[in-house]
Amino acid sequence: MVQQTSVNQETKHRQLGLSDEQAIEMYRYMLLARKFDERGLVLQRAGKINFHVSGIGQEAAQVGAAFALQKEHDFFLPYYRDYAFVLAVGMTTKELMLSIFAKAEDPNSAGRQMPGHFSHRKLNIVTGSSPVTTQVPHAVGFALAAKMQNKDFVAFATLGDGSSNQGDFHEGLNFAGVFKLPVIVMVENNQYAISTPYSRQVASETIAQRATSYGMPGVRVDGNDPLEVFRVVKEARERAINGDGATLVEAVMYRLSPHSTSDNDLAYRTKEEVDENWEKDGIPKYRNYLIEVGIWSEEQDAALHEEINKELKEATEYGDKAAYPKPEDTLTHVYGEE
Amino acid sequence: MVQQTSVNQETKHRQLGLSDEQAIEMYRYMLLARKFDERGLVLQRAGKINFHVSGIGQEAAQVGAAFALQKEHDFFLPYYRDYAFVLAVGMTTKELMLSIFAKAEDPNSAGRQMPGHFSHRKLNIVTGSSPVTTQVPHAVGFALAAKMQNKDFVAFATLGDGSSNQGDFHEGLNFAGVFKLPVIVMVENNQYAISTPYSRQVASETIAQRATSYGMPGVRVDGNDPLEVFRVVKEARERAINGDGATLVEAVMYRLSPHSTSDNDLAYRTKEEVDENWEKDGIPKYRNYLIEVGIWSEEQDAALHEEINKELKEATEYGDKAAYPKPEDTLTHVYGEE
Amino acid sequence: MATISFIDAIAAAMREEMQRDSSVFVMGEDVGLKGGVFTTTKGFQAEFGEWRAMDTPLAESAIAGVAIGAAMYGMRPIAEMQYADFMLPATNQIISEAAKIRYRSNNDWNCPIVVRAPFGGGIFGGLYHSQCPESIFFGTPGLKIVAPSTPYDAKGLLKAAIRDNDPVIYFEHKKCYRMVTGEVPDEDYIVPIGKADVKREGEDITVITYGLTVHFALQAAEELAKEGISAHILDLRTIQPLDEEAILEATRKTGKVLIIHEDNKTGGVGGEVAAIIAEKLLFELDAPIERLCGYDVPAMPISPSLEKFYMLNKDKVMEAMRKLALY
Amino acid sequence: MATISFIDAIAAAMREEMQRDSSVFVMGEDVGLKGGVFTTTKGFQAEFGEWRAMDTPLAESAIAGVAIGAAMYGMRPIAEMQYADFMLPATNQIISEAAKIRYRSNNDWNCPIVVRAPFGGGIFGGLYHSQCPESIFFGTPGLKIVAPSTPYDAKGLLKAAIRDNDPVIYFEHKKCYRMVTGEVPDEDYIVPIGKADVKREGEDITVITYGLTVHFALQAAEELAKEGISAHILDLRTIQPLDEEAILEATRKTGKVLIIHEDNKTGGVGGEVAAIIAEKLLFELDAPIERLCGYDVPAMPISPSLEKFYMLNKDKVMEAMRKLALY
Ligand SMILES: Cc1ncc(C[n+]2csc(CCOP(=O)(O)OP(=O)(O)O)c2C)c(N)n1
Ligand SMILES: Cc1ncc(C[n+]2csc(CCOP(=O)(O)OP(=O)(O)O)c2C)c(N)n1
Ligand SMILES: [Mg+2]
Ligand SMILES: [Mg+2]
Repeated sequence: MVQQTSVNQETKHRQLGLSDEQAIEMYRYMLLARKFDERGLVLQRAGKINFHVSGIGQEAAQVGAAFALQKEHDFFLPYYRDYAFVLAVGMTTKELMLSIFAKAEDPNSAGRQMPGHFSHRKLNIVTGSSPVTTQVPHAVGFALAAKMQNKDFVAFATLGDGSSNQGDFHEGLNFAGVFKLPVIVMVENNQYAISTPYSRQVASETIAQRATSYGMPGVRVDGNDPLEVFRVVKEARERAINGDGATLVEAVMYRLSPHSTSDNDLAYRTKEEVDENWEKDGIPKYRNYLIEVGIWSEEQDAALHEEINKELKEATEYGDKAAYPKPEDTLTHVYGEE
Repeated sequence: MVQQTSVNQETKHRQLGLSDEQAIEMYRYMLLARKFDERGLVLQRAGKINFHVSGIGQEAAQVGAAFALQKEHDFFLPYYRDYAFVLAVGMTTKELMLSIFAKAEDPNSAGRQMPGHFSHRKLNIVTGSSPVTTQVPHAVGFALAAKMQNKDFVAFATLGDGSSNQGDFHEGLNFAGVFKLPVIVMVENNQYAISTPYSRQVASETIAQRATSYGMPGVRVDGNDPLEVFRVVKEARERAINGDGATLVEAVMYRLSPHSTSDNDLAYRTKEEVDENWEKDGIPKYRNYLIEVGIWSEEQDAALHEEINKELKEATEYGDKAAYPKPEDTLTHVYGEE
Repeated sequence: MATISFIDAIAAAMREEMQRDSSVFVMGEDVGLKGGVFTTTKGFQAEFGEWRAMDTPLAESAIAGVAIGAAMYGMRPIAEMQYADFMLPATNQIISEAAKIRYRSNNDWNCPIVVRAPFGGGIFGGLYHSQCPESIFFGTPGLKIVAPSTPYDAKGLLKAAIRDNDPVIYFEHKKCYRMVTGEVPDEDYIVPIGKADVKREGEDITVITYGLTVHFALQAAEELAKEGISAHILDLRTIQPLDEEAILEATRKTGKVLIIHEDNKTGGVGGEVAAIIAEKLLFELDAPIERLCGYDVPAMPISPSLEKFYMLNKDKVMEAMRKLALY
Repeated sequence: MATISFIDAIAAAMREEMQRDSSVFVMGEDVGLKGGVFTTTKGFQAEFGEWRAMDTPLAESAIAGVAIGAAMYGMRPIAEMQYADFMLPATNQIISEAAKIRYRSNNDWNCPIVVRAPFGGGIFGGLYHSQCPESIFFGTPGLKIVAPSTPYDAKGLLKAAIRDNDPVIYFEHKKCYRMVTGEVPDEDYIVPIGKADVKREGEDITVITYGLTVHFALQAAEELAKEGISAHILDLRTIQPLDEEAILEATRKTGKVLIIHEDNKTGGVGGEVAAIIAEKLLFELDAPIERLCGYDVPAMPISPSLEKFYMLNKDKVMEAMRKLALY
């Protein structure tokens, strides 16, 4: 026991300033998001929902980043795969189920938007759209507000590798670079944009190196390692808060699932390639880490799976039973009430 | 004399493969453009034309680049300061005067567009617009056509430093980089975008380094040295023709004149700064070079000034006297004739 | 004559034009290896190679802008926008460039591109996979805009668009892709751009529409015929330039006009059609010019209850037609 | 009451709002150190500092997008587009984002930005410094669009736009900047968005217009009065949402309507206005609904002979008004 503790002293998460509880919490969110997505895919196949886009394979990076930021204080502009991220900053599985069932109670859009278009003002989750990369200038705008009002929050936006080719990526990051604004942009490089592999999509060897165009650091990190992503984003946040400006983070992982439930990925990539990448999946790796450092056990893991299944079952039932918006609500909130 | 010749053997322009005649021709175009712009400014002050945007200070880079390309073979997508460039690839002062007087005979647009919006199909000068940077994807499109049709031309586009912040710069160059297309994009970095200095405009230390985002070489060159720009663009053209893809060139100079005849530049920069930069003007420097290497003399220079004055006087008179478009011509060429 | 689906008609038009003319090629996101997210270009890479069925980076302004450059050189690019909603990043290239290239160069240069844009809702696409953005581009002279409703028109208009020497925006309704089938000649043909088509002859009321709603109008007319109401249905097919002659003739036919489109009402094509009639045939009208269009909300929501409320359908159309007939 | 120019009214509105509310700021190309290419924000940096009169990089999509982000946080950005022609790179941010933020979040977020866009021709600006791009944005619910014609309206509408909780596009006609002067109260006031204004009472014909052409109509009405023709002139002031009540009331007043705008005819705001009248008041009309607008060409050319031919003016307006009166 004494020995046990002394081992913990040197564990990586402790060195990074994460308590054992936090380290376990991170795992919980990663697993919760994974199970949520699996449930979403099942619901779609079962015809209970029309469509699902999952973040399977990207949970580690998303949770690592979320834990490096300040909930309900920083502003978050996630993209459609960020289920693990929004869970980690406070969205509930019940709220997400309401969203994928497109029900009136859904806090993201009251059933107006596709699932994955996150929004939750109380949680500082900023409403997003489908056209990719538009959130990058928005995040820069939040950061500009922080600078103008001397607030100590940062804005954090994510996007995909393909999306880094949009003009808004360039225009937004240059703006942030010129004014040294407190914004962190994390590209979740899952190596595909639907069917188009990185090599046919992005002309630069890495996305991180694009930071040289904007006078800011660009950091490439293993997106399957939540602790590494945590470290990198935490450092970026400190730079931002200290007035040293923006950071571009590239978290590298692999899109383990097809692009969406409408996509057949074997039309453009091999099963072998996908299987190889399952070997690198961050979730079992991180679970093993927790066990190795002695703060987690198979028993606890089984219990957690139980608990998550129960939570998701309840959330699913709630979302399924919840009421649809009233048809006439189509007409509300085009403009604010005078 | 023999000695003289042997000296010439080692002159820089010869080393670069430029004959003495070509070296002198380059000077002629630089001077012709400078005198054209000066004439344009006078005409505007005299109320003969409404507006003029000059390329004063950028002639060296423009002419150096033009001589590295193949007239009537490569495709050119210049921007509004490129008077020296379009003259060097075949536009005449008469045609340019027709343009600044907005006359029917103007080959650029028959008096439809502002001066500086160059177009001349016979000369492979591609019609340009005012919204900056849209020509970059167009140039990439010409280069794509070359690749698809196995043609040995390159597409060459120019733009300003501020314009390199537009999304089209990023999207166009990434496209060229992914497909290794034969295009050369030259940014004429005159250190200002109207009133905004480079430091408040572009977050990267240099524009050349933005090439790293596109997997292509980025070359920074002294834009006041026509021979250096010639060398750099010539190498870029060889790379393009050999299938090695695109190059981003940054030619660094200074915008010696106000942004346009509507601009008072002393509202945002000092006379001292402007005067200092006149010291670096490429035209007298290059004339001295020609004299030093013994292929040019004060007498020849005086004669050339004479000749140019005469040419411009005639061109001005022609442009001034030429007919305006017929009012009803406003309605023609919205669509092609069936 | 073979009976094929709307989407197959689009694919066939592209394939035949690419076989006929080596300067024709298609470019866009996922159009190559995957064959398009709607599989419209499935098999094209195998037949025409990587370059002529080209997967582009995710950058619509570049897709349009590169296509424009290639077109000015002499190629015939078909630039696919994955969804019409995602054309917006390319607006500057389409409106400032493509539309103005011939005019600004006084006919020295031209820009024969086709921009294919899958548009329209009713597919649980939500705000950004359902829009009808034609009103953004409508009213930009220099552009031609078509929106077919049948496989015959889809194939003929796409061939005409590819052969046209000016930029053409080709709006293809996603809901028509597999829902609508029809006969298409085996031999080569085109449907001329700028010509509307009477899809049904009638005496009592005139319906002017385009795209998916043509089918709702035809279905409604079928049923109304049983009630003794005879509807004359004009399918605009081309929304720019509008076929003014056909609009006026269809109006004269009955003196009662209902204009229908899925795009929201305010600022839509229907306003222009009504204005043309109010300017040219005011005194031949026996009823106010009615418009049945999408609601004036930013875009249609995804929740089934909301989408159903937003979308037009046979019943809503029939009700509006009956109301006008009884006026 | 002081008599000031149109451009000074715009500057005064911004200055007073920036003094009143520290969350209001102006950003755009050359608006800071230089004070704007039209000197609209001259002196603002001295008074409000570099951040609140902010020179931005040359990137309109970022100008709009960053403003949107700041507005969602709670700031009140005024994003200046140097010329309305150069709004087009920002179309996606304005239409896909600003217009839809409140709706898509079910009222959880909102986007109180003002996009100022100097528009219109007659200044030898050529194709890209003369356009009236309102038809591109008109018909996007979620956006409000205003286009004042007098210093009073310019100041009052800009203040209303800055205080509005939704995105407002503010079109300011460049030709009005110094040509138009008028009285403006010394005390604070606003002109409500969505309310048109009768600029002249009359009996024989109704003219409905906005922007620069309001002045041509007023000048023409002055002269026509001598011929015994009495014109009723409605200045829309807000083009989205349209003041339908005022349009119908002005129509009832005379039964003869002429709609005038500088933007090209097809797809313009005038079509919608005509359609509203044709739907709501058809049988109160004594003449076809006429429109006098810019020609359907991509944009107005710069050569004096061409620009003069394209631009409306008092005489062209008077002729159209007389023709309608004599109908
Ligand atoms: C502007 C725009 N164009 C096209 C699309 C359609 N689309 C949705 S996701 C996607 C691929 C995105 O790839 P990437 O940025 O790598 O993100 P990933 O899906 O791989 O996480 C595309 C093309 C879109 N949403 N927005
Ligand atoms: C999209 C767009 N926005 C704004 C303008 C107005 N404008 C014309 S030139 C210019 C500055 C361009 O600076 P830079 O790219 O450095 O070229 P330079 O004029 O210095 O040669 C601006 C803002 C424009 N032409 N296009
Ligand atoms: Mg990806
Ligand atoms: Mg510059």
